[in-house]
Amino acid sequence: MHTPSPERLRARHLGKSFPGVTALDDVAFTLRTGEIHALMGENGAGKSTLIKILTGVYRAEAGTIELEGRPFSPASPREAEAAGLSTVYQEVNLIPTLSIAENILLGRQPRRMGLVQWGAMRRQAARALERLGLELDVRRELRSISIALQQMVAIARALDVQARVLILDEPTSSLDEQECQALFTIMRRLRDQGLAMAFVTHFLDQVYDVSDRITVLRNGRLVGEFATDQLPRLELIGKMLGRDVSEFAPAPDAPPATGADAPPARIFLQARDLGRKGAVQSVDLSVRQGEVVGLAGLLGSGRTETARLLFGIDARDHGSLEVEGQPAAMRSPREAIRRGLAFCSEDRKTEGLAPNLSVRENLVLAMQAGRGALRRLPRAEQQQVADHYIQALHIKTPDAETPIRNLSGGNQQKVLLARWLAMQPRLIILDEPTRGIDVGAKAEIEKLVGSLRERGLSVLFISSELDEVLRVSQRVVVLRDRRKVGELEGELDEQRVLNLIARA
Amino acid sequence: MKHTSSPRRILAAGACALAALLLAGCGPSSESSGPGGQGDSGQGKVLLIGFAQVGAESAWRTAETRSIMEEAVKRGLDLNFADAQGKQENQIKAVRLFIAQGVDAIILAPVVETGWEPVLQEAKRAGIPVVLVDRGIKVADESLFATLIASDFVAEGRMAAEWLATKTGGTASIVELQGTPGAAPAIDRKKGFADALTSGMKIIASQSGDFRRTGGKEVMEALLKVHPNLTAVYAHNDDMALGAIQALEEAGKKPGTDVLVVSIDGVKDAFEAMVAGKLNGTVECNPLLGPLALDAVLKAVQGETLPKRTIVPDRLFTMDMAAAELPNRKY
Amino acid sequence: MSGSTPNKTEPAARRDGGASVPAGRARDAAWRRVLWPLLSLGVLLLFNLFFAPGFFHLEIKDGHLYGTLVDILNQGSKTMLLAIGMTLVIASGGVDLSVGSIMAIAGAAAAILVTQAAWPFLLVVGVCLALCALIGAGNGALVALLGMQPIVATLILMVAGRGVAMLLTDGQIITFDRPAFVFLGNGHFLGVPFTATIVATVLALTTLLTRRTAVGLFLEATGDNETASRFCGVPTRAIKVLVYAFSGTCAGVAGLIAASNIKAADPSRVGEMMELDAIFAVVVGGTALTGGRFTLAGSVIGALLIQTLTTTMYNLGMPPAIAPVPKAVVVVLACLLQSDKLRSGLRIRRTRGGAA
Amino acid sequence: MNRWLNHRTLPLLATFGVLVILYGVASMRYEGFFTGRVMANLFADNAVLGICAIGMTFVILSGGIDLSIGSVVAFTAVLVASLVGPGGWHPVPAMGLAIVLGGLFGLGQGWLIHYFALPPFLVTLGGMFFARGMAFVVTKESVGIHHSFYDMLLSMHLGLGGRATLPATALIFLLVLVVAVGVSHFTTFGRNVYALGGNPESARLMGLPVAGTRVGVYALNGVCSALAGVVNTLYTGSGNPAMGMGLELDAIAAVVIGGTLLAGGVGFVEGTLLGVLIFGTIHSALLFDGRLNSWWLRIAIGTLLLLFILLQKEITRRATAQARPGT
Repeated sequence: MHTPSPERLRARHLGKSFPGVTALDDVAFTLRTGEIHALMGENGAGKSTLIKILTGVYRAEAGTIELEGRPFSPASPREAEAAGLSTVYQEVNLIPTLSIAENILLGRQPRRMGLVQWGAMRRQAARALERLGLELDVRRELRSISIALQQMVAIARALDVQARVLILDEPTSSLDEQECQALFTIMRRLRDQGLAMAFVTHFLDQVYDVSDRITVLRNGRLVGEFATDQLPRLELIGKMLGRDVSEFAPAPDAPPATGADAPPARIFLQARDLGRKGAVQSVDLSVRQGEVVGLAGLLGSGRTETARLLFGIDARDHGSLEVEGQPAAMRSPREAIRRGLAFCSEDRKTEGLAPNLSVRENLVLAMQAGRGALRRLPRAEQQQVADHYIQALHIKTPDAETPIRNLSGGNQQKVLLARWLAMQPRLIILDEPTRGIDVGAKAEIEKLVGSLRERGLSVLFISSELDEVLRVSQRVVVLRDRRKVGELEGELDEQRVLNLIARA
Repeated sequence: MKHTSSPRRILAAGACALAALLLAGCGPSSESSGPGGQGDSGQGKVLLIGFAQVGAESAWRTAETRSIMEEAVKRGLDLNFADAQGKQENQIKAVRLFIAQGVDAIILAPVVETGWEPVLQEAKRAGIPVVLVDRGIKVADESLFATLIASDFVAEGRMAAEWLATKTGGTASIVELQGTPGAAPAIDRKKGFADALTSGMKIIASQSGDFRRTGGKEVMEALLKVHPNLTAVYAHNDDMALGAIQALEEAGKKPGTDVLVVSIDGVKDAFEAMVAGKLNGTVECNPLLGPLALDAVLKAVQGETLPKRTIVPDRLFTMDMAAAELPNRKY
Repeated sequence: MSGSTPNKTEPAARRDGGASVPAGRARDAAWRRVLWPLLSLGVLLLFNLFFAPGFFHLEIKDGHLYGTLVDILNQGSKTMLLAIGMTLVIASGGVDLSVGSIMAIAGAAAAILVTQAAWPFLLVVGVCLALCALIGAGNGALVALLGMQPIVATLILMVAGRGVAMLLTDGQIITFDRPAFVFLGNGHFLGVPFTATIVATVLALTTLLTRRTAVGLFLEATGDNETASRFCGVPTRAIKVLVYAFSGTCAGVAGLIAASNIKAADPSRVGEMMELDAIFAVVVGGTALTGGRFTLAGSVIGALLIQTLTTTMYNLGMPPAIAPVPKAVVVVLACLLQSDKLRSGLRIRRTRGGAA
Repeated sequence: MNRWLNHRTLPLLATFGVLVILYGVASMRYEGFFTGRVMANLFADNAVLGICAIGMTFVILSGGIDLSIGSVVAFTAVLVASLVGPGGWHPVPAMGLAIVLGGLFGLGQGWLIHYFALPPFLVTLGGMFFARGMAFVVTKESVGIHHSFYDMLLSMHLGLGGRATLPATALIFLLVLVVAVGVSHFTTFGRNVYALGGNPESARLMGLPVAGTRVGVYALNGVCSALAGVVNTLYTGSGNPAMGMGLELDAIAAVVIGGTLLAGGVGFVEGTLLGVLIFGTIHSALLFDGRLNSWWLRIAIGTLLLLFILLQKEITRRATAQARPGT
């Protein structure tokens, strides 16, 4: 990027505050023609607010925006889109009950004499997906495909408009490596065609992989704008966290705490030939006391489905399950909880949060359910538990009575973790515990897993990020096509796992 | 929610089996009494009569239904009963279905006075005579129905007012308890009453008690606070009057003496209240139309021409007549 | 509105305030939910103060209070009871249309038992309420176990239940004069109608049962996110069956009162359209139809609002046919009052969302 | 996944199956039930309910609810009747005015719901009271209509052979149905309704005209209700301010039986037709039987509704279980 290309989007002196919080203060942001521009910052840095102003969800209280030299202040996402600015959001913001084709073309369906042409629409949608290298039956309902695919559909939708500016708000948070690369290929192609893209992500690798420039925000203020190739990784992290680089060293890959020579702990949970029609074919799995077992595999390999069987959400068709040597029917989550299991779902929104209830209530819910309806946890004790975990897990919330929907994703995740930790479970199943949360919170959660293990807790760790699985686990069970294909212990490295996954 | 447990499945399966059974069980117990087909016109053919009733909203209505049904059984007729739950739409639907079913005659107790021409024309085209009971209808073409057997609601209201005028000597502060807004008896009874009032008689408040006892009581309770000086209560039916009597008593008044109470219908409970000295009078509106109605039906089926209207004479019963009449009350 | 000063909230600093601050906030929030219905009621009472002379007049008659306000309390008791039961059902994310029919069944069953069996009255009450609870639990089973949509599941009983009640009485109005039964709806206790005592007792018991046990938390969690609650081990199905059974019981009590009021069971007409009044009371009272958070006090205030409105119209001599119009106006005004609340709620949500 | 048999159309097919079973059993029980005439009657007699239910389908699909329809039907019916009868208007402008007013009424409700973020249940409950009151303001008693134009419309029949004929009311119902199916599948408005009901927040972020769609749905429902009111004047030749009480609950039931989820976003107008027909068939079968008194009739309607809804669920469940391995 020697000669800066012309500016396509230019925001100056943006300010926005909400009762009690200044979300943006004198922030500038520039997007140039044909670039991928990473927008970086910790949670609460103001990225979301900035994006929502650009896309017309909020209105700025101060400052100006120009799109291709003309003043631009969209009153709604519709106006923004009409002016040439499209957005892909972190949480898939599509209509789960409609078909893929409609989701791509809703609002601009091909029409003849005012009537929607379904055939033409399906073809156009299929073409839009083809551009992303995807082949899907576009008639399928959106909710019947994985979240990753849904995200691709969202991208296809955003690209289908003749967009001048594309904003990608954490589009990769639920994509696996292969899918990410497919997306990046597309992004590069679009860049070469002159599209201006703003890219928000928590993955540093991806920033360095694909972006040309970086804008860093912190606490609602602009830290600076940098060329990617001139900003070393550590420096970037330092700028995001507002710390000196020297005090922040990369986390060493902690070796497994229990040496190979120590006597193996007792097996807590043992599953044999676990399966359910349409979900899991056959999985053997054991977790020892104080052991972190990783569950690796591509999306759709049956990781979450296995967890659901273990936790009694779905009933298994075949196979056996033993907890501490006792056969367990696992007919309901209640039974699982009674047997000392806990399950932190990957889908915070629909399976985790009670959004309108307070942090405290969300936190004590499982604990209270364990005690039963009649033995109510006294209010003071609830408060104590809530305060304890808010402090212990560094949950950022004004107080324990705030509705949990007002918290950021990372903090919501911590509350859900705390919900289960408060139960003092023997085994906790963490399904994608770090999805959609920032670097700092991610590291905290990884650290937490380690400390749980030291306290003798067993953990079943599920994540799409292989390096993360390898970092925290002592043993990794690899799934492919809804069955177990291998198990690795001791020397864990990425190549061995990938080999197992890839072995046809 | 793909989580299905077995008790749920068993329940569902059992329900399905029951569904088939119940629908099958709805049929006639003996095949012979089923609705006859069009073909057999033999001597022994049992006449099939369709009866489209308003609903079962009051004791009066139930008595009417029972009277007609019992009379049909007595005469060996087959009666298909349809309850419209107070809705004209349902009643028209029922009449049309009777026509489709090929009944020999239809008895109709219309919900309202208008809106019958299209469906009665169909009946006429199909050659099915229609006998109207308990209230008239407004049609341009009187040949659409065979006969009408009914009370005159306006006359009932007038009768109540006239009695009240003589009893009070022509001065009264009256609280009127109306029936359901829009219902024909409510409209007519209000009109007849208002027509026959003398200059000294004033309706100081008029509210709807919805033909219900609860309604009569609650409205009366409220009105007593605003108009503590009332001298008479006129209710469009007995149920509301009975409710109002309770409210009067609870307010420390003596219904029947402090406050005169007059109503319409003449149900058994009203007679009991009269015997107890709480209700001063009720205009009988006779629901036992069965014999009259089925007489008319049989004549109409045979093609006899009937008088267009048979007005069932209504009588006013007063307190002093109540004790003698009470044992005769069937409803 | 008050928190518009742009002070940046530092969680750590805030937490130093101690545990009492958040607890106070929770109470504040509960209070705020009740504020709007209370305000609507206040406005309506104020209107009556100026336009309806004698509305606030109270006197002692036969050793008990007598006046329009007492009537409102007495006549509104049925709606209040229904609203209490309905609140819990709505909090669970459902709705119960069958309450009117259950009232009819309760009244009919009680009248029959009282007139034809020589059972002690308390036993009659017990049997009737148990029956209503059972019927309600049936609703709950359809919703929770068979996964039927609540509106349909309860609509079925709404249609069939009235038939059952009429079947019991053979379509007749059954009158009775058992003193104990008559006292239920007409008696006085400590100078106020006994019905008010019943409502107060039910309200207190329900509040106690939901807030002193974990039932309230489970219920709000179930209504807010059923899946998440189930995953936490909350017995969501049992909770749902329970709230429908409870709503049935409340409707049963209301049905007994309705019968007692007129010393007769009128199965064909009692409780008609009252389900809508009850739902209205709950929603105006600040419990969202989408489920989750609930406030019992708000619902009771909402029910009083409806009754006050009805009585006001009687007093003003409003022609009955046109009476629905002012009712509509009040409904919409009450809505608009709530809307402000919603919007300020929205503003707060945006703030936090934006800061994230 | 099969084009015609997927988990979106399955409930529809199950509902159709239930209708067939129901009608079949009734035909076997009652002579004369399996005739074109009875079937044609189903359409003619349920035209008012059907048109209302179609409007309601859109409202429910959008995630809302409308309790005002019964009252709006009554209001428009008495308005037309009063204008044509005592007012001396020609029916066509009277009907036009009624439909415009119905639309405006719905528009007003939609506006309140959308711009003030009010719960639809409450706003339309207010609308229900208001329209009922206004109906009684127009006239306190039912008004007959006598006009040559009405006679002309009433004499219009589409013969289906035999004694089965479809009168004007049924024809209007079928026309509304066809238009509604078209609107729901082939217009952007229709698809936006689904999107709005599926996820309102996403619909907004996708740049769909959320305000227009939501207000439009209530306006459309207002028009449908007004049209149902007009059809009712045809059906009865009169207008009655007390008619249509509880019609909204029947309409909601028909929509839901037809497989539309009250949560919004899922369902079909075609399903609503099936729901209306199931509702109508149960009523007709019980009328044909004619042996039940008032209370047994209510019990039977409730029980049959329950059993056939359970049957529908069971069929859906089994079919889903069978279809799954194939996907």
